[in-house]
Amino acid sequence: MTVLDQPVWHPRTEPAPLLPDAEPYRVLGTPQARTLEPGLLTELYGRLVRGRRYNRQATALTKQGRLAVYPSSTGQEACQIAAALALRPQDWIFPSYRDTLAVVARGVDPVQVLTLLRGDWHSGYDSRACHVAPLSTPLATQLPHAVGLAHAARLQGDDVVALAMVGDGGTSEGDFHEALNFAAVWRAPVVFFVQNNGFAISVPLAKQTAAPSFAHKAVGYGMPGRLVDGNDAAAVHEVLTEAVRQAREGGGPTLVEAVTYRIEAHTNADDAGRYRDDAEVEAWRDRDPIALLEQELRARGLFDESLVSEVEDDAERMAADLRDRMNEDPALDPMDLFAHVYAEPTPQLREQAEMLRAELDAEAGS
Amino acid sequence: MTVLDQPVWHPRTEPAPLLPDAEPYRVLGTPQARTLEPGLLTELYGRLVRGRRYNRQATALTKQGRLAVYPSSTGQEACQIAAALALRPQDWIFPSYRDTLAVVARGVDPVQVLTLLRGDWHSGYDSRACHVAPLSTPLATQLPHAVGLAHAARLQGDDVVALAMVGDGGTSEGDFHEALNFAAVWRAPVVFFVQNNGFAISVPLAKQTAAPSFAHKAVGYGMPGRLVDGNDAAAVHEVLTEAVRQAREGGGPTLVEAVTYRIEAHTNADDAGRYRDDAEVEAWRDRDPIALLEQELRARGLFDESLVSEVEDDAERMAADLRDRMNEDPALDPMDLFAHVYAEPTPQLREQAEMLRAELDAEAGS
Amino acid sequence: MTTALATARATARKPATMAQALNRALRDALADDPSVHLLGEDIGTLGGVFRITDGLAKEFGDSRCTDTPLAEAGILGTAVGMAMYGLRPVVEMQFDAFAYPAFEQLVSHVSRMRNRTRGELPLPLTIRVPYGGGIGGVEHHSDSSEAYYLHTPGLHVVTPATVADAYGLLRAAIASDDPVIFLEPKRLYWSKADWSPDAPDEVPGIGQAVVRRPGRSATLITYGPSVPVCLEAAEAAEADGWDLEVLDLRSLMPFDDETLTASVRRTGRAVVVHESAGFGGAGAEIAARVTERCFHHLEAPVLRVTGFDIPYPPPMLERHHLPSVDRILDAVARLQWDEGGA
Amino acid sequence: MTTALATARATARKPATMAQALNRALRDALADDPSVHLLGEDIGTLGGVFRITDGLAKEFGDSRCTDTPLAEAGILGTAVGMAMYGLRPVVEMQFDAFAYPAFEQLVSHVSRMRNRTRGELPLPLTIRVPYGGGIGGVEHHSDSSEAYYLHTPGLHVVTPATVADAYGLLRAAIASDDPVIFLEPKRLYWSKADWSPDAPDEVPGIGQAVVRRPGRSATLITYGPSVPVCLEAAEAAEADGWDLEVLDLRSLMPFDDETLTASVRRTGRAVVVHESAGFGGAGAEIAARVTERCFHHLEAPVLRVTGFDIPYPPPMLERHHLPSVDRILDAVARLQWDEGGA
Ligand SMILES: Cc1ncc(C[n+]2csc(CCOP(=O)(O)OP(=O)(O)O)c2C)c(N)n1
Ligand SMILES: Cc1ncc(C[n+]2csc(CCOP(=O)(O)OP(=O)(O)O)c2C)c(N)n1
Ligand SMILES: [Mg+2]
Ligand SMILES: [Mg+2]
Repeated sequence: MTVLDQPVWHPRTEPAPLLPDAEPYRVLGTPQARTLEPGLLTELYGRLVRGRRYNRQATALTKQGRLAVYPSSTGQEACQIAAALALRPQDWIFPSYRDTLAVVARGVDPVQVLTLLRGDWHSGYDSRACHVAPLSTPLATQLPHAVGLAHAARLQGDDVVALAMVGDGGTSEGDFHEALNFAAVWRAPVVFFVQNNGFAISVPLAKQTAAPSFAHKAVGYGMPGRLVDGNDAAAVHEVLTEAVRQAREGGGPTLVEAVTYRIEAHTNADDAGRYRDDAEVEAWRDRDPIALLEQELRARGLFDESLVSEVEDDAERMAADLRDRMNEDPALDPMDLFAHVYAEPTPQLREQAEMLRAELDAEAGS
Repeated sequence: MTVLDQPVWHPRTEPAPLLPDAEPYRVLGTPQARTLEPGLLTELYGRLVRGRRYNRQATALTKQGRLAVYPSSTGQEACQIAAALALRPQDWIFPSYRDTLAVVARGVDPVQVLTLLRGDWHSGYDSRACHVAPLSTPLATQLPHAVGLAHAARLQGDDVVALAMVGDGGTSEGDFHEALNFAAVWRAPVVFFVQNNGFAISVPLAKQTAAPSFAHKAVGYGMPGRLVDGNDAAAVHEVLTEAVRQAREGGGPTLVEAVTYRIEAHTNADDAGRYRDDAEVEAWRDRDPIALLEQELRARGLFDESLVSEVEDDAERMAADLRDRMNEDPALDPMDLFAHVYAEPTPQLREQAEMLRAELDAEAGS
Repeated sequence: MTTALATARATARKPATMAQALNRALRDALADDPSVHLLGEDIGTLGGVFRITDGLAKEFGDSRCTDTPLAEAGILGTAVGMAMYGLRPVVEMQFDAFAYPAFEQLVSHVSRMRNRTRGELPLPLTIRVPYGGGIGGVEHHSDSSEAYYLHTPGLHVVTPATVADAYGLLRAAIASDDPVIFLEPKRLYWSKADWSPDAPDEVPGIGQAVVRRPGRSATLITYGPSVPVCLEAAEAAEADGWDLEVLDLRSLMPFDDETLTASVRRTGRAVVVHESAGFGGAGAEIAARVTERCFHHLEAPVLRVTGFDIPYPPPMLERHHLPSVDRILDAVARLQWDEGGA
Repeated sequence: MTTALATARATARKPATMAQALNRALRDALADDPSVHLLGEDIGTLGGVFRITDGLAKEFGDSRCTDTPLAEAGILGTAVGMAMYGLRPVVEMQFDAFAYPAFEQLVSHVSRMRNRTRGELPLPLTIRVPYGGGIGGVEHHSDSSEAYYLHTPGLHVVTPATVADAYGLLRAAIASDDPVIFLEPKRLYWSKADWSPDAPDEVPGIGQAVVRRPGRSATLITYGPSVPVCLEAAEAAEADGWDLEVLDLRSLMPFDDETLTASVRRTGRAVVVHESAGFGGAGAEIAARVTERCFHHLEAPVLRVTGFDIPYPPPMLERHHLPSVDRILDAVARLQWDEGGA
């Protein structure tokens, strides 16, 4: 089936959307949580623990000089894991620099994921093969890409959803607005996922927006907006899965805001003590996404020694493997600088490559 | 009084805004209209008639080669006049290329207003003196200027409101989003005024947005949104005046959408027959802003011969004066090309100016 | 890489405008390749403000020739996503100055995606930008922005000056697996020539300059809207005894050093002509590299005739800004004819 | 227009970094002129990611040193409005590549507002842009974008290479009634010199190049982050018997033709050095205009040592991209010493 000959927009006559809920949607700790599959809860738990371990290991690698920089998603693991789990293999994810964990959870080799932050190349995995766009550094610029890709897939008659990730700060960029508008007008199968972690580097939410929530922005594009507790893995998982389903079924884009908190500094290079109190961080630890899951598992009698040790062994294995492989120096060929600028190097680049080749030969010879 | 030492943003704890009305706000033809001052009604009527005459005259000037191009606001006169009347002398207006009539209604010399479109210079009036920003051609780019100016005035303790005008098409630009967000976060005294005339050149509303209305976009910025019938001069006047008052009183920005219709082609150079039916245009003539006012005046017994002839004489005088003065060739000095690029010309520009001077002297001599 | 097939011409040549040739190039590309998709403002029902996409939405449907919302970064950004999925988007920017909102997408993504992903995500994207002045446009409608693009590694930048090149270069741009900035000289849209889309020897590849008029005294190096001006200057120069070669670059990146160097080595003198501001303009690069490569053949420094270093003037003054035949001849006269031989 | 007052130095010089000098310049400007307002991302409580605005929000309040929402076009666009009202905004773009979203505001408004309004609405705006590589930054954190700016009429473009110039040029930029792009070489932020803000002879005006090292054999023409590299090259060249002059442009627009021309006429040879891609870079303009003005004094073509025409490399490869002492010496060696005299 193809939609080639249908108009790709819909008329502006839909009923006015409802305002999103004023309070973030929660599942863990509510009666509804009791209906969740035990398998889902233990899987989420295992992945979150593993995710946190990954964040810890990556941060350690910066101290050992093995990573140029690392923006940790500690505290945001529920968002990261839920984003990966909500997607099917054919779906695409458009991550930003902080979303390495989501990409790893999707199954991409962690070493390849860290290529950008290690500094050996700009992107380390094959985007086409794993359906993961390169980690985006310029904020919000990846959002229109997600819309275009989802639109293209729909035009081709393919069942593909794009999940586009952005931070609270990134929502202020013009690209955020343009992407949401194009998606709504084209009714593209996209899910916009805002991780509101309270800060854009040092800038707190109150200086970023006066909106009641980012989910409320959906109203102005004529799309549904959902506000969810970003530390409640079950809730984020449910809301994203539902948004993906809706997109697949032709229901168009959804804007999801997950309210969470950046526990670490912006990156290892940042000093969060300059702009926020430890007390605030401590307060958020009470709503730690792993602790919330643990409570639920305990309440359901699913939390036991064997789960814990299995999960921790798994996390340690991943961490050890990551550490070992990141400690190897990547093999780099300076001539690659010229290899992929164009399909064929221009005469100008050929000249320049020759010059570098001669220098390298001289270096090697001397 | 100055706000210098207060934080210029407010926290994100306000109650969630209400959704704007689903139907545009109307006054003419409703019982409320009966309470309006007769003076206001006759003034609006006179100004609208004069405004339409101005549009007609300007269009005629394009045919005579006296204007390079003219984007007519015929059909949108109620919006244009109300925008001008809602402001006090110290307030600023940020018009786009279609808003020449609002600028004229504000009291700027019509010949100076047409400078851009005549082609003798890029802007013809003294913006600082009349508090009118240059007509903006790049869409939506003037909106952040309005926010910055209003913010600056507020920081200086001055009582100044900025009215920022944009079309339905312009709302899709990133600058629209960024301007509204800055205004909301800074609580700047700005009124954003969207004239939704159904088209961006040939592109109809349904391809521009999927929102229930542009007023609904206000929700996502945490500011009030108002939807108003743009052909009802009394309603637009009331809504804008109210929004300006609120901005003055520290209530922050408002987003106003006026639903109207572009009766003429995009400009004289455009052929609207390629993309819309005459029937649609005819249907909108039933809601002609001048006719709506006339009906109200008749109902109130205020519409008589003397009003009509006074108004028409006034409009004809304006038109004749405009025609006569636009028929004079503007005095141009090519050396002006170098006069205002910088406060002081660079050595490079001095060289280039000398070259042109020599050419002009040679031309004059030969 | 000219596809200069020596086949017989199938169709008789007929007078056509550059606008018509561009329209035909888009039509043929859409017909030949289902992955080609056009995006832009007013390109659908209206057929574009310059009518370059006239009739295409009707023939190929709204999904192949799409009127987008009014947001240039959004247009280019979504086109990037479409290209990532394997489509071949052709974007229209309505006017030169209205491409600036898309600058970040262009520089940070379009030009770098292939390199970023080691070739895994090439972006076969064409960005059509009507450019240049001389049409009496009000502010922001007459910019020449090529210098911004040619300085951005990862982009190709081409611009036709003839009806045949308009067709051939646009087909080549769309067929290219790299992003191409396709600059259309507005004031040549209505220029005419006898032309047939089926004449294959008229399909130039990207990266090849062409000698439009051979000559021995000096080389006028130019491109796009200034090509006809230079040809006119060369005609006029004959009266003064100068036999000027006119070289049309066609492609600013890749750059055809070979053709250019050969010409200037032969003539020993050169003037670069373009509309955009001279300071840091394309002419600076051209003059610098010609000098690097032809230093000992040069009888005089390479001179530049360009727009002034000012914002583009209002319509009533633009003629004073644009490179004119007289200014070109003045520059030729300053090529130190006393010291070297013509 | 140096304010080279011959007054006694009030304060002793102390070691200071360029970052400290910039911070001091902002502080003094805020203190001296209530119309100066700083805008940017993270410039308030944090003091900027490079700490250039450290302490200023605390000292002058949030309204004078404002953390804006995260939107560069919005920052520059609101700064334009503030300048229209008579303020003197100083904008920080967090990194070079993150200035691109503001490109339309820059080109279509910042550079043209004065001209558009015949001088009625000047925009006394300073745009601070940390630029250049060599700091191991990941993609988008090491661009050199000066060529885009210097080709945009209506902008001034300056870049300091020393601690004293950082202070003096930034004060001059903020005091200027025209918009100034103030390019801060990131990797020189932590470079140190003995310096006092009260030494008035160290306050250069905008538009003046300076000879950093006199020499007779050839001129190295450079600016910003490449100045120390050229000085090092000049030292190294002594061993080979070359006495190189090093010229720091400081201002790319306006351009100091006088100083440059005098130097090259004297030395007869020149190499231009900068980090950004060579094609269409600042070096093209410099080489072209030096050649136009010094043709008969040149023993060899002006050569360029620049970054390659590639997207900026990842940290582990950047050293292969940046102009190095060796590459500069290689270029010097190619200045045809056999044919002319040293
Ligand atoms: C266009 C752009 N401007 C500025 C930056 C510099 N920068 C990097 S991260 C960041 C803050 C982002 O905050 P947010 O979007 O909330 O994401 P978070 O870091 O909290 O995940 C900034 C300003 C950038 N990367 N891109
Ligand atoms: C940034 C930018 N992109 C494109 C254009 C070309 N253009 C001029 S008017 C117009 C349509 C504007 O529509 P709308 O905002 O609805 O205003 P209206 O003309 O209806 O008053 C377009 C696309 C422009 N002026 N600026
Ligand atoms: Mg954040
Ligand atoms: Mg409109």
